[in-house]
Amino acid sequence: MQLLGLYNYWVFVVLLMIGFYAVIAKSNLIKKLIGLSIFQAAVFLLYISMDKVEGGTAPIIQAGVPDQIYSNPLPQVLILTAIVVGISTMALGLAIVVRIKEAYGTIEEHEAAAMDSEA
Amino acid sequence: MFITVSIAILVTMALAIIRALRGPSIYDRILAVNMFGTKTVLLVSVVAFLFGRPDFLDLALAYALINFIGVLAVLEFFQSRSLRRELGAAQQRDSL
Amino acid sequence: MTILLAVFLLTMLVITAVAIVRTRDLFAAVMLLGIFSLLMAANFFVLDAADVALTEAAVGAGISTVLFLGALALTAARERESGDSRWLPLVVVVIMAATVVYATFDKPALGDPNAPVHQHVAPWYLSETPRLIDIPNVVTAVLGSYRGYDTLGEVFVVFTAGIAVLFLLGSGRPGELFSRPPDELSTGGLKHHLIPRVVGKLLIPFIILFGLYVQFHGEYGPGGGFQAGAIIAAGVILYALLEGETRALAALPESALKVMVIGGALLYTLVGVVCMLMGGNFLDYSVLSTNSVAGQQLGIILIEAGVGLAVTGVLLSIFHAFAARATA
Amino acid sequence: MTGNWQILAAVLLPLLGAIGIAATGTRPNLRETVTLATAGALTLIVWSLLPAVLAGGRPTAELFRPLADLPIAFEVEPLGMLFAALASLLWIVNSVYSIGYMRGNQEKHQTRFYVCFAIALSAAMGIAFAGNLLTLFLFYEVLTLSTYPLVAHKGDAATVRQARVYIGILLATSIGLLLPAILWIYNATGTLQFTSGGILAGHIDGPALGLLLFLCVFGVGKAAVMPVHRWLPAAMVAPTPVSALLHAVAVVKAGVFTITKLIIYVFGIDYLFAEPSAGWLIYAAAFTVLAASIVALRQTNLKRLLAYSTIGQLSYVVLAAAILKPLAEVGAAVHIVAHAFGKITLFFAAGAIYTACKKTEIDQLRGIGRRMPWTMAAFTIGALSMVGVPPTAGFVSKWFILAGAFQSDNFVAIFTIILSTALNAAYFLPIVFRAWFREENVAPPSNHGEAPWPAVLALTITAFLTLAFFVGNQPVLDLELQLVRPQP
Amino acid sequence: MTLTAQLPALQVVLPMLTAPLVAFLRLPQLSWLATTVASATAFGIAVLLTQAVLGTGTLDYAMGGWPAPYGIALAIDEFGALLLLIVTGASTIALLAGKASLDQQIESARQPLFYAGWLLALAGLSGIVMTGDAFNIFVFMEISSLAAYMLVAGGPDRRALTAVFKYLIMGTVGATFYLIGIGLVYMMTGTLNLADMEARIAEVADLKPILVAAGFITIGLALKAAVFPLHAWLPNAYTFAPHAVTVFLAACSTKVSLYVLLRFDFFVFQGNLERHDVQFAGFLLPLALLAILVGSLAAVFERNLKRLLAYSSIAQIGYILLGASCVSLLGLTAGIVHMFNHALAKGALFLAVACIGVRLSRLWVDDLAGLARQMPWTLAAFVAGGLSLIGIPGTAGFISKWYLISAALEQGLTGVLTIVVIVVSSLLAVVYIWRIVEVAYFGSRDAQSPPVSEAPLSLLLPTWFIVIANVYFGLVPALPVDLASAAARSLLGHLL
Repeated sequence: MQLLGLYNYWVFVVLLMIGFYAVIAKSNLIKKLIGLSIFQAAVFLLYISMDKVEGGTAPIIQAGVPDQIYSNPLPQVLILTAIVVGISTMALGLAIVVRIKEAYGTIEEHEAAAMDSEA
Repeated sequence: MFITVSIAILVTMALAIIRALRGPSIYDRILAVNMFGTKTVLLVSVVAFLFGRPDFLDLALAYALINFIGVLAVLEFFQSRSLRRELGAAQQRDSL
Repeated sequence: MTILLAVFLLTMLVITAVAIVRTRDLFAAVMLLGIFSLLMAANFFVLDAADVALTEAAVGAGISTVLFLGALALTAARERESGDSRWLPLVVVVIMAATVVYATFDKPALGDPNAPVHQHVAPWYLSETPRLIDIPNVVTAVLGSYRGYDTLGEVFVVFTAGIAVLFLLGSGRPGELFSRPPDELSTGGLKHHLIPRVVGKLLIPFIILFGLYVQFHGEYGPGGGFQAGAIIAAGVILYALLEGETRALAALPESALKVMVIGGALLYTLVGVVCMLMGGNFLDYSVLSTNSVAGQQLGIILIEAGVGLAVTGVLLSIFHAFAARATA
Repeated sequence: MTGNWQILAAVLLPLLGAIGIAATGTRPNLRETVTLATAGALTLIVWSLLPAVLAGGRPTAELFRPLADLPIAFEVEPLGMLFAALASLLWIVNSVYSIGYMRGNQEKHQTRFYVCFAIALSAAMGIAFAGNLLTLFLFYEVLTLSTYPLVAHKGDAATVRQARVYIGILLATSIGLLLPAILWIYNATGTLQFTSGGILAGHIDGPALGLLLFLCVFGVGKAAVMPVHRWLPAAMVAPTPVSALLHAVAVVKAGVFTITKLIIYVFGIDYLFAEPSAGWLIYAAAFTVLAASIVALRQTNLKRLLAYSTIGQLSYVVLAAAILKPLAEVGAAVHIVAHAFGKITLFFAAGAIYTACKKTEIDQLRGIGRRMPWTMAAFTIGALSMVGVPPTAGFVSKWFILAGAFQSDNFVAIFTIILSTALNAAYFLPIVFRAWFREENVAPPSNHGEAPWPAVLALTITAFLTLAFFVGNQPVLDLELQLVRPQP
Repeated sequence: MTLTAQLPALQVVLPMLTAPLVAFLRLPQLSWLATTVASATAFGIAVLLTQAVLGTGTLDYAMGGWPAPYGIALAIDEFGALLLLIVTGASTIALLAGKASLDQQIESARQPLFYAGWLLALAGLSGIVMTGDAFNIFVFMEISSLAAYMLVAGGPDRRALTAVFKYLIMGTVGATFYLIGIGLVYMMTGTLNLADMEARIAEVADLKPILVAAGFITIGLALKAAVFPLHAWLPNAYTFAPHAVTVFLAACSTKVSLYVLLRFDFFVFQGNLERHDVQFAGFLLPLALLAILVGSLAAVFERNLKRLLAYSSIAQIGYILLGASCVSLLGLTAGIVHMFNHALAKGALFLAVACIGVRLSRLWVDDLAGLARQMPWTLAAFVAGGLSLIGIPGTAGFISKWYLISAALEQGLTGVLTIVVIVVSSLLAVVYIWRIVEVAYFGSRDAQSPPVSEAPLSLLLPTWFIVIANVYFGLVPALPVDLASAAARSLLGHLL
């Protein structure tokens, strides 16, 4: 059970690494951004895994159930904010990719770099 | 009972994912995504009952709506892309 | 049961993520990313994070997919074959993974009620909220009041992104936010497809209504300004998909979007400033009313409204900026 | 800004002058008037400090206090007084000469030239009056930077290359060696204040002291102790007035002045004398004296010959300081003056020749004495002073240095002085002989006479000073004997 | 509540409040004016806050009136005050000077959005500096980063886009690393307030997650601060950004990340992790030395003026880290003072570049040939800034180098190595600055190229203001030195 209890963290690590690999290894700019969003999603998982209490329920207080255990609300608040930050970054990143495509005619990083070194 | 249902849903979700991963045609994928969305809605509803918080059916509703919009967006993307291709081809013909 | 669900969902998450990275078809990758988000959201739900699950679904599966598709339409749908570097990144990734796994061995297991996170700060929120603010959804209380300054920051992150996207993709003409697409494309949409059109248009009022419900029910159930903003924005986006850009912009024109963005951001900030003028600290809603609990509730409703307005406005502006950008 | 107003005025006045010069740049006559007026006023102010210092006073002033215990502050002591008095006086003469030279050669960028000159003088005043090592270092760098445009004046590729050598060596040595040395001293002693008897005693000793001395001597690149002398011949691409004032007076003298000051006020003569690891300095100086003289022997270009002669003469000062005996220190101070008068005369003469007939090579000088008698007479006096023949200034200083060397029975020094005197004679006297007693071998481009009158006037004055110093050196001696006399 | 007590909140809220109003203005001129006024007011608030901090010590402010571990608290100490002065000052000067340059480089219709982004960057950076909450730092870091990406992307060259994409990727990875680190610390302590964290880590028995968290936070922030070898995003981002943006960002953005880095390593981890100071120094000292050498060398061989200065910035970040990695009072003082002084020196240099950029379209070193005759004031300002960068006495740069070398002297044998590196890099700085000076003053201008006139007065005045500040703070450095030594003292609280 102990090992299974840490499964969340390991998945977090694996997702983090898959995302990070895509960010640093891929040449396609959109693919990099996709990797980045997986990378960020992994962190969301890390936080949300913390909030769970065995036998608890979502932290919305139920009237008339005095002994209810509630999960931790704070990581949820943080991740709400982080999700918003993530989508904002993504939108800006995509806008830049669109502009790069218009300016260079490609969205492959190495091709754009090659065009600049010629110029 | 809820547990049996949710396990059945999980199995269908797995099947949907396999179809989405393997393709082969783009329509297979779109259909798989749509189906996966539907299954998620079901899962959420069942789990809400399982946890004894039926008021979370709100979420299921939201998922269903979002899923619908997502699929329509994909379709629109396809249509405008083929439209654009046709336009491009037409322009090429004109210029010839 | 929770563990079983979690293990299954997490395993599927990993499989999906690998598939996303491996496929060279960007279009397929974006669709798989949608599945990834839904899986993630379901997982959040299983882990008792209802608010986050709602947000992840609305943002990850909804808005994010739409934006990626918009960008793909303007760029390319396939990844080129070459150009990736393989070995060095792999080594970096493996070293990092080893480091993080090293850290996990001392972590408290999932759901452990004795974990430090459940001992400090959070119990205070759970026990004091009924007395201090008296709304059932503690997440909303923390978001709106205890950490209201973070949420203000969050609104401004979205706002910044909106400004930045408009700066990069906007029309560049004075007084006009979006570029106008050529006629052949703008009349498009799914106008000529009867079934989606009829069904979709029927749904739109319900989507908006549901968004308003999420907005104002945020104190009692999962939801709040951000989720509502995303859902309402999705509703308007649906209209744009069905009827085309031009008509969507006619229905909810630029000026309205501007009012929403400015109004939302200002509403939030000004609530804070009014608190200052009334003798409290910034965002100290207790002073808004003679009764401090009522003041808190009023403050949270107001700032949630601000969040909802601003998020709807910004997300729609971003969507239009992508959708309306002419592709020559 | 507090303290003695004359000190502050001496440092700031040339800067004001520079602004004035820049403002009047479009009207040459007015501009030159400003230069001369500034130089005159500066001399008056500096010399007005003299009585107080002669009476044993030590006026002080403070400009800023950037670091808690390290102010930018000034203190006038005999050595600095001498240097300042000399530099300010010669600035007037040099300005007169510059007017003749710059106009005679129709040089470009004359305003920049005069502005930089004035800034350099301000820096020289700062060096002279510096009350601590940090202040000295600050003005030392200002001097380096402000003279770069003067050296690179011509602006063609070759000149810029040479000027790069000039600034490169000076900045590199000062930042690379002198600055760490200063930090070391500060770290060891907690002060950088110039103090009679030195500040290092009891803080740094043994081989470390020798190393520190090494950092200081070679860090002060302006003193041109070999092997950091390369900048001096390189700087000869500058117009002659620059070479004259800066490379016979201000820059190089700032170098040897700094070394002397470091030895007297930071290391302490007696402390250094007792430390065997510091003994290498005298050999380095002796080597430089002899090597520079030998190199000078082989020069065919007049200004380059003068440059190497300067290197040798500078090391006399270092040598004298390194003897570490009271009389030798006085000799070092006196030699700063004596060499200044003599060498500036020589440079003026070289410049006058160039202005009159564009001759730069020694070989071309045959018979020139007959065309330019004033110039060559002055040149002869300067050359004799370099060799150390009475009745010139050079004799006085050599006398004191020799006396100091005998005081400590330092035979290396004695031998070096005697041998180098012979070498000096060997490279200067043939020129004088050729100029007066040989027939012209190359036809001059024009049937020229003397250079423009301001130039001739200037070199006459300095030649006169060279002679006058032989008899009228008492005030200088009075001043400098205070260095070795215990403070009242 | 008096107005003074509310100042900490106003510092951030004011630019935030102005941003939406500016964003959709019709008149570019008006948006510039509003932005500048807001920025200048923010600077005024920063001055008042500094006075208050000097008078009464650390200022605390409870956001929403909630007490510290439950709500978000602002905490401004001497270190923060110094950074606030740098951030708001740099923004104001860059705006005042940048008008002419920005009018050239940004289409007028896009200017209102641009200025709104500028205000958000300002708000974000000051928000990071003031907050005492770990997650709040993340939120404001993202505001400032997103705004900074946008500002950089405004550059006229298409390479600005690829540069900003790299900046975005590396910046987001850095921020996410930071978020992971915070998550791990939160997991072990249950709190997000920095002061509270410090107290509670002491009670944590098993420190492995904390150690890994410290690593993630340090690396994440090092990425944001462009610490060698994580600096890859910086040169091109600075090179292709609009000139005024370069002035603003080069003066403060990386320093704010370093500030957070120092606060974490010294406040939160130092007292709790065994031998953390040794590990910190052992990890950062080599990086700092390499940064100094590699940055300076790259600058020596670089031919693009702005990229040359950008590489020099990488070396200067090394100096700041070098001071910090001494883990001594003198060393930290040196590092912190250098934050201030480098902002002054680089500010002056990039302002001079902006002056040149108004008149020349290409900014390669060779293009400056003979420019000193046409633009004497600009080039004189450049020389003065360069001298400060080199560290000539009498300029601000000297003060920090002095403290840095004094700090190194305390370190014994490694100190000697450090001094050698500092001296060598100062000489390299002489080389790369001098190369430009020489070309500008003694090169001759291409006969075909059109005549160039001196930069407009609106640009020259702020430039010279900063040049004079360089000299002033070189001669009377009491303010930054006092703030820095007080900051160093509180950072070292546990080790003194």
